[in-house]
Amino acid sequence: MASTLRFVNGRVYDPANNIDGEVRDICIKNGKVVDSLPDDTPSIDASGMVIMPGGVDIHSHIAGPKVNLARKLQPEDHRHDPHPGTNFTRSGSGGTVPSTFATGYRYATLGYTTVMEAAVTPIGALHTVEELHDTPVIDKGFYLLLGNNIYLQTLLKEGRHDEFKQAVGWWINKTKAYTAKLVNPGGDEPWKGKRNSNVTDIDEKSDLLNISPRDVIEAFVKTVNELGLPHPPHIHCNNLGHSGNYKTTLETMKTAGDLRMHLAHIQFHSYGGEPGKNPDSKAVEIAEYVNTHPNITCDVGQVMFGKSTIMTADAPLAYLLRGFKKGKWVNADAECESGCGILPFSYQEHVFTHALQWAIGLELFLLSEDPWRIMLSTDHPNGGSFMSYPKLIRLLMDKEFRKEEIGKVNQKAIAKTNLPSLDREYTLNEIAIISRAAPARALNLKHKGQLGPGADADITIYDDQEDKEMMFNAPRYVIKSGEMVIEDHEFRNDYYGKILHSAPEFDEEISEDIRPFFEKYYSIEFENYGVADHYLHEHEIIPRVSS
Amino acid sequence: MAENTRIVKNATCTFCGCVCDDMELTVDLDKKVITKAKNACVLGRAWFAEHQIDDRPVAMIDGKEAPLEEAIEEAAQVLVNAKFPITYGLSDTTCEAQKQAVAISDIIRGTIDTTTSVCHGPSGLAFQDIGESTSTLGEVKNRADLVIYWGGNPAESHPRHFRYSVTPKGMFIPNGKKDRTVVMIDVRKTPSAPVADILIQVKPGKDFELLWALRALVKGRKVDPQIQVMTGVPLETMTDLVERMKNCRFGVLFFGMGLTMTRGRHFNSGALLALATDLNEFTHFVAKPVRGHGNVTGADNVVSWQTGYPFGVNFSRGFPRFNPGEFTTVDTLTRGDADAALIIASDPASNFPKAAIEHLKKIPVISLDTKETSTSKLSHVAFATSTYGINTAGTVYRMDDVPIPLRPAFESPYPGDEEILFAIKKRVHELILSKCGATGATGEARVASKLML
Amino acid sequence: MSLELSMHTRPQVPLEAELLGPDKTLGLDSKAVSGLQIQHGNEQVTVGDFFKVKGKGEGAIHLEGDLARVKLLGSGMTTGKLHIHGDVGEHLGVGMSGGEITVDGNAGDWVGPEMAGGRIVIKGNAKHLAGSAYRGSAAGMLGGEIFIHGHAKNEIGHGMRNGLIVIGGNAGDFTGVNMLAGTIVVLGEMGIRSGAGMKRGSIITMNPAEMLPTFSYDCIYHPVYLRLLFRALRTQGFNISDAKLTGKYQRWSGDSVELNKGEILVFTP
Amino acid sequence: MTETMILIPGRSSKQGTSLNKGKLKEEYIDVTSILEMNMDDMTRLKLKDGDEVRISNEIGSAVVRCKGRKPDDLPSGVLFIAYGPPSSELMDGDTAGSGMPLSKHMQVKIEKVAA
Repeated sequence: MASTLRFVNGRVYDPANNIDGEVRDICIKNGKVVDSLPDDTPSIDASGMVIMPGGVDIHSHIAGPKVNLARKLQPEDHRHDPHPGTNFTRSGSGGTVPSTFATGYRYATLGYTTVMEAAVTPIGALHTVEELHDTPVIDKGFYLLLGNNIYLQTLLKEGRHDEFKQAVGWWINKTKAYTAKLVNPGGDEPWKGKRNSNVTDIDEKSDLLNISPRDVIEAFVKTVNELGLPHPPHIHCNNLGHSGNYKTTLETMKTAGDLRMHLAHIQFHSYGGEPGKNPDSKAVEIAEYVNTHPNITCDVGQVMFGKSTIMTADAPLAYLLRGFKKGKWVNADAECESGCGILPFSYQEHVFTHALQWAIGLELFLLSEDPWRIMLSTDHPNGGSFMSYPKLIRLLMDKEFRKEEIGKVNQKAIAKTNLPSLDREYTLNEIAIISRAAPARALNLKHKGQLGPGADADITIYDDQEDKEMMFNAPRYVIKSGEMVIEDHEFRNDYYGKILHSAPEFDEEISEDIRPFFEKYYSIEFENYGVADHYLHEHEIIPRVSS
Repeated sequence: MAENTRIVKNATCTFCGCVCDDMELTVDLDKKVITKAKNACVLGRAWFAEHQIDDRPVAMIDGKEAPLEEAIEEAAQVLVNAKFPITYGLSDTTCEAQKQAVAISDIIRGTIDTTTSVCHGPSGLAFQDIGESTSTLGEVKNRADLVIYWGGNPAESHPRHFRYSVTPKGMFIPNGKKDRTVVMIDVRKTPSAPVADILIQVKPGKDFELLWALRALVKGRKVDPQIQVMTGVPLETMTDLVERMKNCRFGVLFFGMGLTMTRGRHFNSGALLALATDLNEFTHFVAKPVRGHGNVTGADNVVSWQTGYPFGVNFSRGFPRFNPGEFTTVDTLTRGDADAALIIASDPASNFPKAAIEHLKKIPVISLDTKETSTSKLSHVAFATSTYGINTAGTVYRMDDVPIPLRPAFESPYPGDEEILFAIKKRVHELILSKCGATGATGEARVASKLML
Repeated sequence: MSLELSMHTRPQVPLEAELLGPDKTLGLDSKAVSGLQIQHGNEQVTVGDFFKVKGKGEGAIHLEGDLARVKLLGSGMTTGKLHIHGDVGEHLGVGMSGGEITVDGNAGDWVGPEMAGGRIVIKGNAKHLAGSAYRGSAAGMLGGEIFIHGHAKNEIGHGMRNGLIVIGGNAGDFTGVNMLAGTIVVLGEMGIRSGAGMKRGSIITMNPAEMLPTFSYDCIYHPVYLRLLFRALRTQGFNISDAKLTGKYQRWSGDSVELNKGEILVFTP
Repeated sequence: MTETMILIPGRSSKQGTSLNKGKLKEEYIDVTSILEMNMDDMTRLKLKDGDEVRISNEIGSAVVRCKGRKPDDLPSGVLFIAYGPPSSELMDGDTAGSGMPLSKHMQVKIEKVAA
């Protein structure tokens, strides 16, 4: 194991430290970036190369019950994309939902070293942790689905706001989660209990609990900020995918006031038009709001053409999509906590809606003024596989290429957008922001997404190439926690990263309030619920942040 | 009460797929025996009472006692030298042990399959065709007002299954069983029948036809009254059932091996999954296979997340390939493809088709089991292991994919499956590396530390 | 001169030989063919380890010996002729798009799965899943012809999208299950549940068949195209009497749980 | 007298409990060799509880003891046995590309074994 490494003559992009393409040395010792190393330390020449912090994916679906169902569902998707093992790395299979080993190794081959799983039911947290352990190279964490939690909603209905806060703290601790995730808040109950219906308005009160999605969102924004979780509530708004949903998205953002809020895959929430009819683009309106509200961060959820897998806690949405082709479909209800829908999907250039979605994603990237608050994601594998990130980066960096690609898709859809008029090209520095520095900052991962002294030595080194897709597809070196995992494009080492989680303070008494509810309505024992400490192995608690 | 007694609360019974985790075990630590298992069913009580410490050698080679290290070396040599080694079993062990078994198969480029293939494997294939509308058992408890069992006999195979589905009071089922309609569909009147409000007896082997007719009725298509001659079920009974299914608030279809093991196999399961899917046009409807042995669901999950496929996975080419009928154990044995076998916590020699058992007798078999079995008796290398959930900690998955941690009751002098499989894995990896001439720090240094997985 | 391979060593475990096809050996001499890598269980071996190779790759290849353990022959074949003088193992001609494979003996499971064109002729029996989709895929055979002169077993043409499958003997259960289109002819008897889940396409049989409750009887008639089809099949060596050539057929349509645009034609003497 | 019937091997709780003692123990072997049969069928075949019968098909055969069940519980022509060595003897190894042998619903011939 190399405990020291030095790269010389590389061009460094480290936006968090205001380093924009300077040629400088990067020194690594015991897993961290250091100022300097003794002169006799051997060096690796990185001339003609670009050095960036390891990539950080703020929103991806890589582990847990729904991911595994999606894996099992699609042997046909794995079959044509095997992932062979080596003498020291495990084999696996690819496709849109790769096996755990393939997921870790493939993220690494793109230079990513930290990935957050974006939606986990509390009852499935243990399963998720088990899978994350088998996901090599990357550090990882997960967001906990709490937005349709019946116990928490009951507290809201009863106006017990302090208990609500303690209970959120309890759940995050109990499951070793990173932050709270809301998916279509209020939508589960009509789905499960009212013949597969859904909530359609942010102010629609539920029959059962007499609270609206807005009540839920407001409570979480406040509570998560008070608890000081490192990442604000991560929100998948109501009405995902529906025409006219941009109004819901704007209302959701307004609910935050000036508190922190992260909107997931905002592309899917930026549609104009009448419900039930063809959508048009409201990227301008959404980008405008984000631009002027520094408390809001978001990731795009770009759609990329080709095979994808829809997997979401938004069960009514998955069922709606299933209606188009009537192909295989999974629904999986988790008791008292969440719904879930899964189906294979494919985005096609000639289809109006798909082309529009693709264009809106690009518009959002290009219209956003602050790259620190709009992050690169495809909502893997919903909008497309994370393996398409290099192509997406080229679309952002290369307007000629973008123009060619725009020419290949449904022109009626393009006509509904401003995309052809947007000439902006992302710089390497901006790419370094949206794919590493910004997500690390939004996650309050102070040692990641940057290369200053003391930072985690998670580093990616690319050959500088004209074709940015080629460049980002195959880093020459990937270093994880100071270990050379990829050298000269080949795996040299296996490595298993750690689990990143929060441990907010809360009043233990709350568990005695939760217990009777649990014993009445859950099907496992209270003591056997959650993720016990010994399941964590390598892990790191991300400290509380003050709001 | 014996002097040295321990009470283990919230312990988990790993006998059947219900994986009930509300056991209260009374353990006599001197005698190393569980004297009482509160809350356990008849199967669970036997499971806890009978798993005492046997007096058997920890390892045997060709029927003779052997030191553990020697047996591990022999097992590793057999596996590394085989060209088509198969790994099978894994339902009665922890996920931790299952991970080791998949790793071994990956390293030796063998084939891994679990008891799923002869249990709900066909439902797994059906899942890959149709998908599945499903839920955790708690949601059934809280919401299901129509509960249908098809081709299964839970009263005998999963005696406490009804505590999730029939008897409990739930959030929207305040009066328990009174608020539910229970339907039992089977070829015979089983001991489960008394629980049912409606009993439908279908002619043996005609489940698919009945399911298909129900699907047609749900979709509003006409069905010839002659259907009664074919299935033994009158058309009026079917239309009545269809109306109940469409009009319930939350319906559930549980199904057993009366579908998967009979003519039609995966298409029977598929027809049922499709029926549940169809019903979602009208109301919320879910389906769930009533899975068998303790942690067979864990095996499905572990093999899926590590390879992408749930069972019947082959690594000959250095990556996973899936093909039931080709890489499943009954087939690799019946065809005579396998040239060595690693059998973990299962006993194919006592319940496989005769032709498969005959081949098993011809090849070197390595077995891990808590008891002496027909398989351990014909093994070249036989390891005696401790019992999961009773002696060994770890994780198991309930039939609805909910993971549950184990709380062992007392220590066993025998090692757990995970421990032995880990030792075999470590050794096969060393042997493979030396076989292909790989040297250098990277590979070998990692063997010990990071191939822990 | 064609390429001739005769097996000199019986494989102990399955041999996977997807490189053995007339197109992939085109232009190779016997030495080069002997050196091609194939998979014996988990080991890479060469063709020469198991076969004596004579001749040159000029578009035709003959294989001899007990090939029941040899899988994936003629994979992805695009052109030429592959003749197997004996039995053959699983996955024969997987995904082939052209050329012709002939097997004098019996074949294993998965004959011509997901094939798109060309022809496979089995003179003996085949097993399960001829012309089918692999698990999880919706579409099986996309085109081409599979002629099995003996019997075949379950799931013939599972998910078939186009093409022709003819079984001279009996078929197992679920013939044409989930088929999207295409034609399956069974000259012997069919098992049960034929056409389950079919959307379009035709299944033609010469013997009475048990129909699923989701198939409905339409009429009895003589479909003209059958005469053309059967004449062509006679030239392929299938024994079809004049009565069947010119006779009447019951038409059943289904599957009503799907599109209901498929048909099962049953010869009515 | 020989008849063709349908054999349905399955699980029983007695088999489940005895399995914990060990599959090589007498109790398990005993439980897995009792054939349940429709009483009317038994009368017709001149069988009484405990009589030995041979069940066989093209795969193999096994000798088991029969036990009557009420016609309501077990239809005529259907036999039930708990999984075990006798059912293995009759099981075909062909899985039809599924991995699953036909383990229930086997056509078998049944005949009384002369005492």
